[in-house]
Parts: sequence; C-alpha cells; structure tokens
Amino acid sequence: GTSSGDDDGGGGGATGSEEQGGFTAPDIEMAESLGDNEGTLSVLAWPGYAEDGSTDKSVDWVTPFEEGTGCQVEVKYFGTSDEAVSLMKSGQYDVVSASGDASLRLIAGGDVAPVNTDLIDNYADVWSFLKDRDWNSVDGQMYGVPHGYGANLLMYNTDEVDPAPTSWSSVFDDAGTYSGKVTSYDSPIYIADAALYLMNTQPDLGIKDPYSLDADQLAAAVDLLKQQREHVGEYWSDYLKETQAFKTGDSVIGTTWQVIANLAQSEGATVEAFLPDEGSTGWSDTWMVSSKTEAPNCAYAWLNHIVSPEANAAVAEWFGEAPANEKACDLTSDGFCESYHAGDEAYAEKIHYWTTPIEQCLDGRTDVTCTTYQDWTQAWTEIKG
Amino acid sequence: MTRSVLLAFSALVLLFVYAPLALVVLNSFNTSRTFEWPPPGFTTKWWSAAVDSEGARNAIVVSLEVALVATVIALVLGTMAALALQRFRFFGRDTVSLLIILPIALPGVVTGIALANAFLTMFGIELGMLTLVVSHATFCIVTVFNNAIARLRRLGGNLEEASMDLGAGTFRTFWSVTLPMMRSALLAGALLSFALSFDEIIVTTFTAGQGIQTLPIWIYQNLFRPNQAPVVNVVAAALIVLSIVPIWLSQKLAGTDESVAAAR
Amino acid sequence: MLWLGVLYLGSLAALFITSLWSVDAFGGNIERIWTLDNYRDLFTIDVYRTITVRTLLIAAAVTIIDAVLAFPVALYMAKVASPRLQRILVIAVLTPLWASYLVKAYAWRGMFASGGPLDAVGLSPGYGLAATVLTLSYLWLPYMILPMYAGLERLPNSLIEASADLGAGTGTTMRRVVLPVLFPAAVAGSIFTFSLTLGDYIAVKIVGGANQMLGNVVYDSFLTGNNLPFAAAVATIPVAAMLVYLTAVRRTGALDSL
Amino acid sequence: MSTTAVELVGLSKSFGDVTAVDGVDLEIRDGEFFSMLGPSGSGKTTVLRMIAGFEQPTSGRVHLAGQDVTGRPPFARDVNTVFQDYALFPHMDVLANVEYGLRVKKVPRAERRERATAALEAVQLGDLAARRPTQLSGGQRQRVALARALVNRPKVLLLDEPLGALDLKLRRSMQLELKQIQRDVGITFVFVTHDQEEALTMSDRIAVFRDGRIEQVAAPADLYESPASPFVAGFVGTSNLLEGEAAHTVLGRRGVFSIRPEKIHLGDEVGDDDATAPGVVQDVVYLGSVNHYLVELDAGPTLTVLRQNLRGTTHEAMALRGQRVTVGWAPEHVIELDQERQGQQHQELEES
Amino acid sequence: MSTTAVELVGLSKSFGDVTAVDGVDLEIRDGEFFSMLGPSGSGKTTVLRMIAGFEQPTSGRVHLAGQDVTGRPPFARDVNTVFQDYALFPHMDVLANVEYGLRVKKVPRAERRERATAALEAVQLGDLAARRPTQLSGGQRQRVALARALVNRPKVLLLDEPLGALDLKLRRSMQLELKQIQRDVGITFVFVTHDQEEALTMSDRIAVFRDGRIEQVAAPADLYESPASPFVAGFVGTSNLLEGEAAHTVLGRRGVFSIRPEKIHLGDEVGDDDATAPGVVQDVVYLGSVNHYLVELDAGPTLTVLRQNLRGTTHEAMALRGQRVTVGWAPEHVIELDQERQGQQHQELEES
Ligand SMILES: Nc1ncnc2c1ncn2[C@@H]1O[C@H](COP(=O)(O)OP(=O)(O)OP(=O)(O)O)[C@@H](O)[C@H]1O
Ligand SMILES: Nc1ncnc2c1ncn2[C@@H]1O[C@H](COP(=O)(O)OP(=O)(O)OP(=O)(O)O)[C@@H](O)[C@H]1O
Ligand SMILES: [Mg+2]
Ligand SMILES: [Mg+2]
Repeated sequence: GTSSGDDDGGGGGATGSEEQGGFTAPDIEMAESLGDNEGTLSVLAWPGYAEDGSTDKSVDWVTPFEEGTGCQVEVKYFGTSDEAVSLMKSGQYDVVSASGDASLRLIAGGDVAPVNTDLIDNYADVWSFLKDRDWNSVDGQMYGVPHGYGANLLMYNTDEVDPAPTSWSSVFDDAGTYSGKVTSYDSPIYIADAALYLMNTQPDLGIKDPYSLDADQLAAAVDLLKQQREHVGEYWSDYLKETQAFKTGDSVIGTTWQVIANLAQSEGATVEAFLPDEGSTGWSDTWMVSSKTEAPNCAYAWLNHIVSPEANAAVAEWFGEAPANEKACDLTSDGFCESYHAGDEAYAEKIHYWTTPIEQCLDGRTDVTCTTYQDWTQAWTEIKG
Repeated sequence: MTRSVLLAFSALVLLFVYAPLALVVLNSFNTSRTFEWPPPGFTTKWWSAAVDSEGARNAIVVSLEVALVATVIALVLGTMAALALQRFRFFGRDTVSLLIILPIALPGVVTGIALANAFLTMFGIELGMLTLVVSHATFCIVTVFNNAIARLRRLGGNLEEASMDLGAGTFRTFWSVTLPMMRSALLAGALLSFALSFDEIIVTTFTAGQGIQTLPIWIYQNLFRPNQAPVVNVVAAALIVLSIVPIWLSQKLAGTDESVAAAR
Repeated sequence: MLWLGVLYLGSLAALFITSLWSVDAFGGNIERIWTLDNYRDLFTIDVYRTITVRTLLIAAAVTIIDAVLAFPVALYMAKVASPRLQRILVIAVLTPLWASYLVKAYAWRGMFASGGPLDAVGLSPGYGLAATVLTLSYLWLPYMILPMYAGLERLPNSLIEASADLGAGTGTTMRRVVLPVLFPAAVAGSIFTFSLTLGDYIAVKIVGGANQMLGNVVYDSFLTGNNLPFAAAVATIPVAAMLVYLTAVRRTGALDSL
Repeated sequence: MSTTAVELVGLSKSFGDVTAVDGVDLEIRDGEFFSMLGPSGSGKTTVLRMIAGFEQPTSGRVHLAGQDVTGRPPFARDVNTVFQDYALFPHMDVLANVEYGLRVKKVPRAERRERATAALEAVQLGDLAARRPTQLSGGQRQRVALARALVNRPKVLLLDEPLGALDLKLRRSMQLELKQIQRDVGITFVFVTHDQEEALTMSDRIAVFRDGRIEQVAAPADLYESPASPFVAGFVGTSNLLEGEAAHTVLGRRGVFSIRPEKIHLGDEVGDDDATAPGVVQDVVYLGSVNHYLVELDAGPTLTVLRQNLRGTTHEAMALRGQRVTVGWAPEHVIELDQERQGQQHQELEES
Repeated sequence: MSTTAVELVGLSKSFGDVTAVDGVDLEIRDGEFFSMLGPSGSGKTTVLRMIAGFEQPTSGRVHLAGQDVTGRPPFARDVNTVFQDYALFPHMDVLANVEYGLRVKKVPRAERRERATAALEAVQLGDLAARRPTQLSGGQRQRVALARALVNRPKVLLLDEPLGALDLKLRRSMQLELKQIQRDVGITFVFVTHDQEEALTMSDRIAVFRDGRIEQVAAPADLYESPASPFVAGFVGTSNLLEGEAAHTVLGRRGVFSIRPEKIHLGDEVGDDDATAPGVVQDVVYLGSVNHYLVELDAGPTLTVLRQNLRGTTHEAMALRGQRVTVGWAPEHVIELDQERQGQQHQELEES
C-alpha cells in the first residue's frame, strides 16, 4: 500500500499466512550468482517509486541506475495491487514493488522467485525488523528486498485541540468534541483502524488482528465508524485535500501520514502528528523479482540500487515514508528519519501493516469465516451513507 | 430595460464561470503549495517548474495524441453515420440516433466499466492506448454526428443533387460539395469532441490502464503529490489561455456558416 | 454504426450479465454463477436507496440550476448580442471546457474553504452537498448553455414579436412562447448535466465533505473493492434512470437538438 | 372626412450606415385598406415594424388614433400584425394560437373560447382548431395568422406580405377573401406587398415606396392613370416610356411620357383623332384572356400593346407577328411624367 | 415531325402510402419549350426528378433521346436541372459554379474557362464572375443557375419553378429572357410551374397535372380555349362555370359549360347574335390595364367579366357597381366540358 489515492489494499490475498500451515511456496529456482547485465529492465512500480526525472527534473534515481549498470529501464505504473498481480502474471516485467497485500499472492502464484539476498550488497543495511516478515518471506527465505514503510498517524491542530490527544479515542469515542472537523482516510481499509481501536478498548470482541474480522467484529467496527461518521467533516484521500483542510481549519483532527504532517507544518499549519499508544495501521513494501525474468542480473542490480542508501533516501523523501536502509538516513535531509521514525523498532512494532482481509481468518481462527475485502467495501459504503 | 437585466445577469454568470479560473491562475503564482487564501506571496517558481516538467509535457502529448486520434475516428464514423442516416430511410433511424447519443447520455462511470469489462473479458485486449482511443472515440462520435446531421438537415439534398446533375459521381460530389459544406459543422463537432477527450478523466481512468498518462490522469496523480499541486495549476492556467486559440480559430472558420445559411 | 452497435451495446449487455454473477471469496475472480444477490443487496440495504435518491436529487438540482443560469445567458447571446459579441461570448463559454476538470474542482475547493474567497464574504456553504451541487453546476454549465443557445438561435424572432404584438409583456412571452419552444434544447442540455452528474465521483470527493454519490459506489466496488458484478449492478441504477429519462424526453425532439 | 387611424410624422430609421426609412409622412384613414407597395429593400417592412413597435424610429413620431405611441412597446399598442412567415406558435394548436392574445389579456376562459371559435369560423377553419400549425397548408396557416390577429379586434391590422408564400391560384382567392374580411370587420388594414396587381386589386389607397421614401400616395386608379414619376409608372403596370428623341419624333414634344399598353390602338382600331406611329410587331405573347403585342416603333422604342381576346382566334393574333402595323392612341392617354416632381408633393395634392 | 427528347412510359412513383405520380405517359419533342402546370402536390416535381434521375420510378420507364435511362444515376444522363432554390454552391464563386460541370467532365482548363465565361455573358453576368452566390440578388442567382446548367449543353434542361422566388416585376422580365435564351440555344426546356400565366406566356406545349396524373396536354391557346375538363378550365384562367339548372336556364342545355371572362359582352356591346342573360354587377375589381366585373346572373351563378380599359375612365367603370346589366356571348365561345372525358384521350387527340 502506498499513497496513490485510495487505491490501497485492493484485491485479495492468496492464501492465509504461515500460521495456518496451508501454504507452501512453489519450488522456484533462486539465482546463485550474477553475470553480465542484460541491457534492459522492465519495472512495475507504484507511481513515485521509480522516478526518472520526468515529473521533476531533480527527482531521478533511474538515470543514475541506467548509467551505472547499462540496464535501460522501462517503467510501468500500476494503480492497485490487483493490477500489479495480474500484470506480473503476464511475465513481461522483471521486478515489481509489491505491497503487503500483493506479495503473498505473487509468492503463492509462483510469479516471483526467492531472492538470494547474498547477491545484494545493500541488503545488509536494511533494518533487521523488516527482514523475514510474514509478507516478504516463506520459511525464512526472503522473496524480496524491503523498500520502505510508514504508519497512519493521528494529526491534530494544536491551536484548536486542547488538551492534546493521546489516543485514537479522540476520533472515535470522543469524536463529538470536534464534531464536523474530524477527518478520516477514505478507504475501506480504514475499517482496520476502527478494529484496532476496538481490539484495545473492547477485548470482549476478541479481535486479535484488525485485518481478520468475523461478521460480528466487522459489525462492531462498522457501528463505531457510523458513530464517527456523524462528526466527520470530510474523508480525505490525497495530500492536498488533507493539508488544505488542516491549514484552513476545516479539519482539526484525524488520521494522517507523516509526509502530510510535515507538509502541513512547513506550510505553516499548527499541527502535530503522533503514533498513539494503541498502535496503528500502516504499510510496508517489498521489491520482488519475477520468476520468469530474462534479465535476472539487471533485476538484482535494480534491487541493489533501489535499497542503496542514495536511492532509498531519495525515494523515501520524495514519497514520504521511512526508508528501509539505515544508511539512507545519513543522506536524507535533517530530521527526516527522525520525523518518520525510521529504524525505530519499537515504533515499527506498533504498526499493523495493511493486509487484504480474506475469508480465512489471518489470526488463525478456523471456527469462523472472516469478512472479505468486498464485504469491507460494501460496509464502507454503508458507513459513509 | 429587459436587455440590461439580461446583460447584467449574463455578466454575473460569466463572473461565476471565470472566478474559479481566475483563482487557478492566481494560485499558479501562489507561494503556498496548498493554495492558501489570501496568497501569502507571489512566485513564478511553479511556472519554471512546469516548464521543466517532462511528465506534464509527456502527458500533454499523450492527451493530444489520444484526443487527435479519437477525434479523427469520431469524425470519420460520425460523418458516415450522419450521412447514412440522412440518406437512407431505414426502419431503425430513431433507434440509431438514440444509440449514438447513448455513450454520452450514460454516465461516464458506466461507460468506463462497461468498456473496460468488454475489453478485458470479451476481447481479451490489455488496456492501453488502443482501448483508450476506442473508448474516447465512442463517446466523441456523438458530437460530430450531431453537428453533421444538423448541418445535413439544413442543407437538404439539393446541392448534392445539383452536383450529380452536373455530372459528378457520388465520390466527387462528396468531395467537392458535401464535405466543403459540412466543413464548419464538422470543425465545431471535432473541436468539442477534442475538448471532451482532452479533459476526460472518468472513462480514461477505467480504460487506459496505468501505462498511459493523459493530462487529466497526470493531474490527478500529481494532485496527490505534495509538491506538484501548484505545477498542476500552472498547466491548467496555461491550457486555459492556450485553448482560446483553437476555439477562436474555429469560430472564425465557422463564420462561413452564416453565408451557408444565407445562400439558401 | 457497427462499431457502436457491437462495442457499446455489447459492453453494456456484458456488464448487465456480469451484474448477475458474483466474485469468489478471495476476491477479484468472477464466478460465473447466476445470482440475483447483487440486486438483492441493492434493494434491501437502505444505504443504496439513500445514495440513489441523493444522487438523483443532486442531478436534478444541478440541472435546474444550470437551466436557470444558462437561460438568460443563452438568451442574451442569441437574441441581444451583436454578431461580434456573440462570437466572443461563445468563446467565453467554451474556454472553461479546456481548463482541467480536476483543477476547476480544486479551485472550488479553494473557494469554499474556511477563510477562502467565498468565506471571506460570508457566502461559503462549507464542504457538503450544497458545495457539490454548486461545483457540478459550475462544471456542466457550458453543456447547458450551448444547446440552449443553439435552440434560441433557431427560434424565429417573429415568434417573440408576434407574442408582444398580441399583447404579451416580456415575462408572459418568455413563459408562454420562448420557454416552451426552447424546451427541447433545454432537455438536450439536461441530458448532459443529468448524466454527467449521475456518473460523477470526483467532485463530491473534493468538495462534498463526507458525502458520496452513486459514482463513488460504482468506483469503489470496481476499482477498490474489485467487485465488478456488484459495481455492474449498481451501474444499472444510473443506466435505468437515464433510459427512463431518455424515453420520456424522446418525444420532445430533444434528442435532435443535442 | 374620416378620422386618422395611423399618422407617421417625419419617420426615419437607420441601421448603422443604411437608411432604411427616410422621412416618411403619412396618414392612414380609419377603416381604410391601405397598401404599401415598393421593390425589395425600399423600407416597407421597416415602416410597418415601427408602427407595430418592434422597431424604434431614429427620428419622427408614430401616432395611432391620435395618440403619440412612439416609444411604447408593441404590447401596449392597439395594433396587430400578420407576419409574412405567419409566426404561428409551433407548440400550440390552432385554437390556442388564436386564443393567445385574449389569454394574455386575461379574457375569461369561456368568452375567450367563444371569440376564438368565432374568429376561426370567420376564416373557415372551424374544424381545424385542434391541429398543430405544422399540420396545416400554407393557405390555412395564413388564415390562422389572420384569425389570431383579428380576434383581438385591433384598431389597425398590419400585414406584411401575407400572401407572399402562397401559390398564384391560392393567392388570388385569398386576395378576395382578405378584402371581404376587411369589409366585414371594418378594421383599418395596412398591407405590405411588392405585387402591384395585388395592391391595385385590394386597396383603397396605395403608397409607393422607393429607397425609404414615399414616391406617391393615391387610390389605385389615380396611381395607375396619373403616376407621379417614371418610377411609379414603371412599377405599377407596364409603362411604355417614350423619352428624348423618340418622344420628339412620335409625340412632337420633348420630355418623358408613358402610354399604358391597354390604351394603345392597333391597326384598324386606330381612330381619326388618334396620334399614330408606324412599327413592326416583334412578338405576340399569349396570356389567355389577353395578348401582349410587342411593337417596335420605327422611331426606336418598343411598346407593349395589350389586347383583350374578345373576338377573333389566337391564330389570327399570332399571325400578326412580323407584320407592319400602325399604332395609335388618344392624346389624353399620354401621361407626361415630370421627373423633377417629388412624390411628396403628389401626396399632399392627393390628400387635399 | 420532330424527334422525341423525353418519353415517359407508364411512369409511377409512390412514397409509402402516397402515390405522387400515377401512370404518366408523355412525349416531349426535341427543341420544345414544354411546361408542366398543376397545383401544389400534383406530382410535377416528382416527374421532373425522375427524368433527372434523382428519384427512381416505382414503375414505368424514362427514355431520353430514344434511350431507356431508367435506373441510370443523374450523372449519367444528358440532362441538367435548374433548381427552384438554385442550389448554387455557396463555397464557390460564380465562375467556379458555372465551371463545375465542365470540371467534373475533365474539360481542359482553357476551354472550360472560355465556355463558362461565354455562358455568363449569355445571361449578362460577365462582370460578376468573381462574386459568391451570397453576394447576388435573386434574379442574378437565377441566371447563374441557368448558366451553370446551360454551359454543359445538355439535350434537355429541366427547370423546377425557377422563377418562384422572384418578385413579380423581376419574374415577368425573366420570363421573357428565359424564353429568348431557349430560342437562342435550341435546347429542350421542361419547365415546372404552378403559375398559369407563366405557362401560357412561355410554352410551346403545356401538360396540366392533377393528383399525379396528366389531365391534358396541349398548346397554350388550345388548352385555354378547349379545356378538357372543368379542372383544366378552372386551373388555366377563370372558368365561369355554368352547370345544372343554371346552365339550362341560361343556355337551354344541360351539362357543364364554361365561358371565358374576356369573351363575355357587357351592356351595349352585346351583339344581335349573342346569347344573353340578365344580371347585377356585384363588384368591379380594378386591375389597371383591365377590370373584372363580377356579374351575378339572375339564374344564380356569378360570372367574371373581363374588360380592357381601352377607353373610358375608371370612374365610369366603377359606376357600374350595383347596376343591372345584360351580358352576352357568341354561342361558339361556350365551351362544353365533358366531365367524363379523360385528359389522356385529349392528349392523344392533340398529338395526332
Ligand atoms: N435589422 C436590420 N439591420 C440592418 N439593415 C436592415 C435591417 N432591417 C432592414 N434593413 C435594411 O433596410 C432596408 C429596408 O428594408 P425593409 O425590410 O424595410 O425593406 P422591404 O421594403 O420590406 O423589402 P422586402 O420587399 O424585401 O421585404 C434594406 O436595405 C434592408 O437591408
Ligand atoms: N420525398 C417524399 N416523401 C414523401 N412524399 C413525397 C415526397 N416527395 C413528394 N411527396 C409527395 O408527393 C406528392 C407530389 O409532390 P410533388 O413535389 O411532386 O408535387 P408538386 O406538383 O411539385 O407540388 P409543388 O407545386 O408544391 O412543388 C405530394 O403529395 C408530396 O407530399
Ligand atoms: Mg419586407
Ligand atoms: Mg414542386
């Protein structure tokens, strides 16, 4: 998941996670060594992950790669994880930036190959808490290189909101205080934020994972969100809209991304953003290599490049997320990594990364079926009314 | 008296139409990246950024290409449809005209998902330039068609008959008489269809796939990038100004319209 | 002709058929099992009715506002302005069509913002349905002015004169002669405003506050929810609305004056 | 003497550079059938439109029934117009069209219906009340337009070439009908036409327009028999002009003269007191009830001679073609046209 | 005998339910000025369009110069058309309009220019070659249309009410001009009109149409003097019908009879051999060169009597209004109209 509009979290995951034990990765060969670069590389990426200077001349980490490796890059952008999955199935692309809700599907579908991290020099510098996670590895075998991550924060207007909030309750149970000026992220996946809140406040519901909700749990989250809806001024889906709203005071409290908070502050808005103690939702992306690639060397070169301190720093700053490479923080502007809490393991542990809800409960329950993303979508429509 | 009331009202409506556009232009010089009001300062940096923006340029080129191809297809098909409908009395004349306006009369969301679904499942075509152009042409046909048929109705068949009477065959007649007579109508239709296609976002979203960045898509994506919104304003402001040229030109050319009417 | 017949009608038919299918539990993949579930959901869950009614009301409001705004302008252009001014006005009306839709919508967001230009003079309704209606009216206004203008141009001056000659004042002439004769043109314009509004999902996101319209439901179901069958089912609502509208206005000759 | 229905005083109208009407003074009497005759572009319509109030004069006044109405809008004037294109409201049926004027004057429904029906009966369209204008033929539309105007019982009815779009046959019969209706209702008719025959047939008086001015105002016979200028002579009927050298040779006088075709005697008809001239019959044009003989005089000009087919066969008439003949006329039928004289003077002469 | 330019055999045309043309047989001779006369909707235009090839007959054949051309497209027929609205190409100047036919036939540029210029000279428009049609007056447009057709030297020229849009004055002069041009070029003209006077003036022969059929084909004088039916009698000239009881009272015979207005004697003109009838002058219509006296016979019908204003004043003529008079006519001028007889038979009669 990323920032590109509200398209995040689309599509369904493949099968469950490891805990369910129902999942063995297809046997796909892993590269053992590298040879000469093939000359071309086809990249499938979220918009903003592979900038070549066409948007903004100063934003370019593709050209240095081309110059350094001789691999000519062709970039195609995708809008949803589903699209990424179906495009990868066509076999035309060598590498892909996969979000948590696409990576497992790609692994299960045999569309991506295990990645030999020994061949990627810069892998060593990746924060260790991003390695060997559920969404990027199977049985300890990495299937890609972590790229960046971020959390959904709570932002508030320091002039208007007093006392300063400490918990998500200020946008849920206490939303009425700032009725009409509360804002929330406009996507079904936001239901997980409510579920996360309920997980902490109503243990009776038995929510263990905000992305695996049975019908009752979903109903409870929906109820909570419907109450919140009364006080929501508007839902936001893009930087501009939210930054504007906080600047003008049309919104005073709500979810945000670090990048927006920074932007708003730089534009003179009196806002603060923080990660409440309950934890939060968030995203983490991984670069993967196609199992059918004819340019494995360029592909590995790309993976190495994209997590190189320079490129990783550039992406993180341009895109507005925490870099995966700890050395990137030396290259980012002052205070960047601090503000994004890059490398803060405790902080990262509080993030519940976006995953696509599917029928099989990801939290390991087998006695109930969980609600799917389609259910969430319909529920989201109902919530907004 | 009534005239001055009308004039005042029209002026108000035009103010209503142009106030937001003025704001767009103003914001393209606004130092604030999020269009603070009143503008905290004045800067031309967005303009120079826009001039340097390869993405914007590419997107404009793509949009121009798409609009151009779609307009050409619409011109050919719309004209043919109008000619056929005017010429032949067949049973479903009404149905056909209804069919032609349907793509514009049905909401873009519907057209978008219907076409996307058809391309992907019925024809198995990957979304891309082809599907985009085809989709645009589908709803552009109507503007050409309507202009063409209105003109044909006004002309009647007399001039064509006169041409055949003087020994010109069907093709010659079309080339030397029908086409020149329809020119200004086709031009108006083409212009509108070009504008429609150029600024289309909904159908485009569904049928273009991600590889193709038309200008509206570029704008859409860039509005989601924190540093780009003012640049988008610049592009829009520039477009507003530039758009006057083709419209003015077409109006000038369409000036022959009156003479067409007067000659009859 | 064939193009449209096969491609467009075929697409619509396919869409309708799809609406009778469902998606599998993992999402994304369509299961070709005939079911009316989608329609059942549509009819039984209140929220869809609410959204439908809201959307139709917005479309109606936009259409009426546009008609009210467009009429005097079109009248001025067609019947009062000199040929030269007429040409300039046509350009003035057409020009905004070239400014990007999104940019204009954001401009309105700026206009409505707290402390924005409208708020400064105390006229901003804030984000919400009123703002949506206003923004959509603004966006589609040229589509109403142009057919009305064309319609008025075709209206012979002698009809207006005849009415005055028979003793009707300006108001009566407008009401009894100009408006009825203009009706088909207005309906033609309303096809645009109505259909464009029914299908819109962007403007409401930008200025509509927390509200949503039918377009959002279709969009969310299709792109976000990846539930094409349900999206298709929802899409039949505006299609049905437009078809009802089109057949209703067909006899007025409006379809010829688009 | 009858009262004045319409009085125009120094009426002028310019459109930009074009002076459409240039200082028109005119009195139209109550109850009169008054025609305005003139070539295309001579300003007839513009004068009519100023009387109706659709156009404001650049200078001059319009009086209706003694009241100065200059500046009043059309709906505040007690005149009605029958438009050349009829201007029937396409969205109303025939009855509604006719009722329109009464409805906007808030005449009660029952009376309205009654008067409209009566008006439709008067123009023999009682059974077409429910039709739409598009479903009517040209002649029928014309009558609806008439009924729509007459039902308001205006003081003055203005008609702008109401018969222009009809075919000849229908036109002739409508001419008679219109004249009859005018006699029945007694309303002042101001009738614009460029058809001289129509004007002669129907009118009590005719004003001949030329370039925005009135050239002559007179009753039909006076106009025809004593045209004030070569222009009037030529526009109303065939003028057979004799001028310059030819006039001197034939008539023994200098000046501009006209002899009407029906006044010229041919061959043995020529009387003893007649002035004569020799010539050759160039052509014989058969018109059914009359023939036209085009006689080229030895003195130069060609005269048209009209002869009723009272007796004799067509073949005899045609046989004259190419023959030498003598034409003659009574001296009193030679009209002397003074090119210097102004139509305006003539009008005063005529009014006195 | 002259050869046949156009031959129509059993020509019919239906539009859906409407039978526009219903079994027309007709031969038009080479070099003849042939008119088709008839009321609106009688099928004249449709016949012309079938000759030109714009319309395909439902049944029947079209022969041009002996060749069956039914089914050939317009551009493969050696005829040209002058359209009622002229159908000049507004995007070309006058010269280009006239050259058009030659250009599509790939006539070399120099010859083309020469012939077009000559054609324009012939219609006296040599100096307007560079104008656009919009910059021309009605009469000038009409002449351009004529030149555009004539420059191709077709075997047959078809003209569909070419003078319909002109005003009376211009129309009269164009009639003469057109006739002159036809004589000069010697091309067969097929001329559609609903103006009887125009047809009588210009034509060698006239076909009278009624409801898609031909009622009579004859030379003008024959048509006027021996109409084959009451319809023809009424359409061509004023018919003054006497039928039933009135005929018996006045003429002493039963049947349908017509007496032309110009053949009726009035008052002291009545000769000794004349049949007479008493009546009252109801109205006198002044037409300038002639007067119409409407005389209501004691026996019932009203007869129109035409009298040339040869001598006497208008006042004398008007004074007759309301007077009792005796009208009379030579017995040979009473036309017996056999309502049963078909126009078709007459045509054969006439052709033999
Ligand atoms: N609205 C107008 N604008 C400019 N010129 C006009 C206008 N109306 C009339 N004229 C000009 O004024 C002159 C007189 O026109 P008018 O219509 O009164 O003539 P008319 O005698 O009625 O001719 P016609 O027989 O053709 O109807 C013409 O030269 C005409 O071109
Ligand atoms: N294209 C057509 N479709 C249907 N009916 C037609 C068509 N053309 C002519 N008609 C009908 O055929 C009949 C004959 O028409 P036509 O035009 O030949 O008459 P006309 O003698 O030329 O009349 P006018 O003097 O009015 O021109 C009319 O009843 C007319 O309505
Ligand atoms: Mg006029
Ligand atoms: Mg005709």
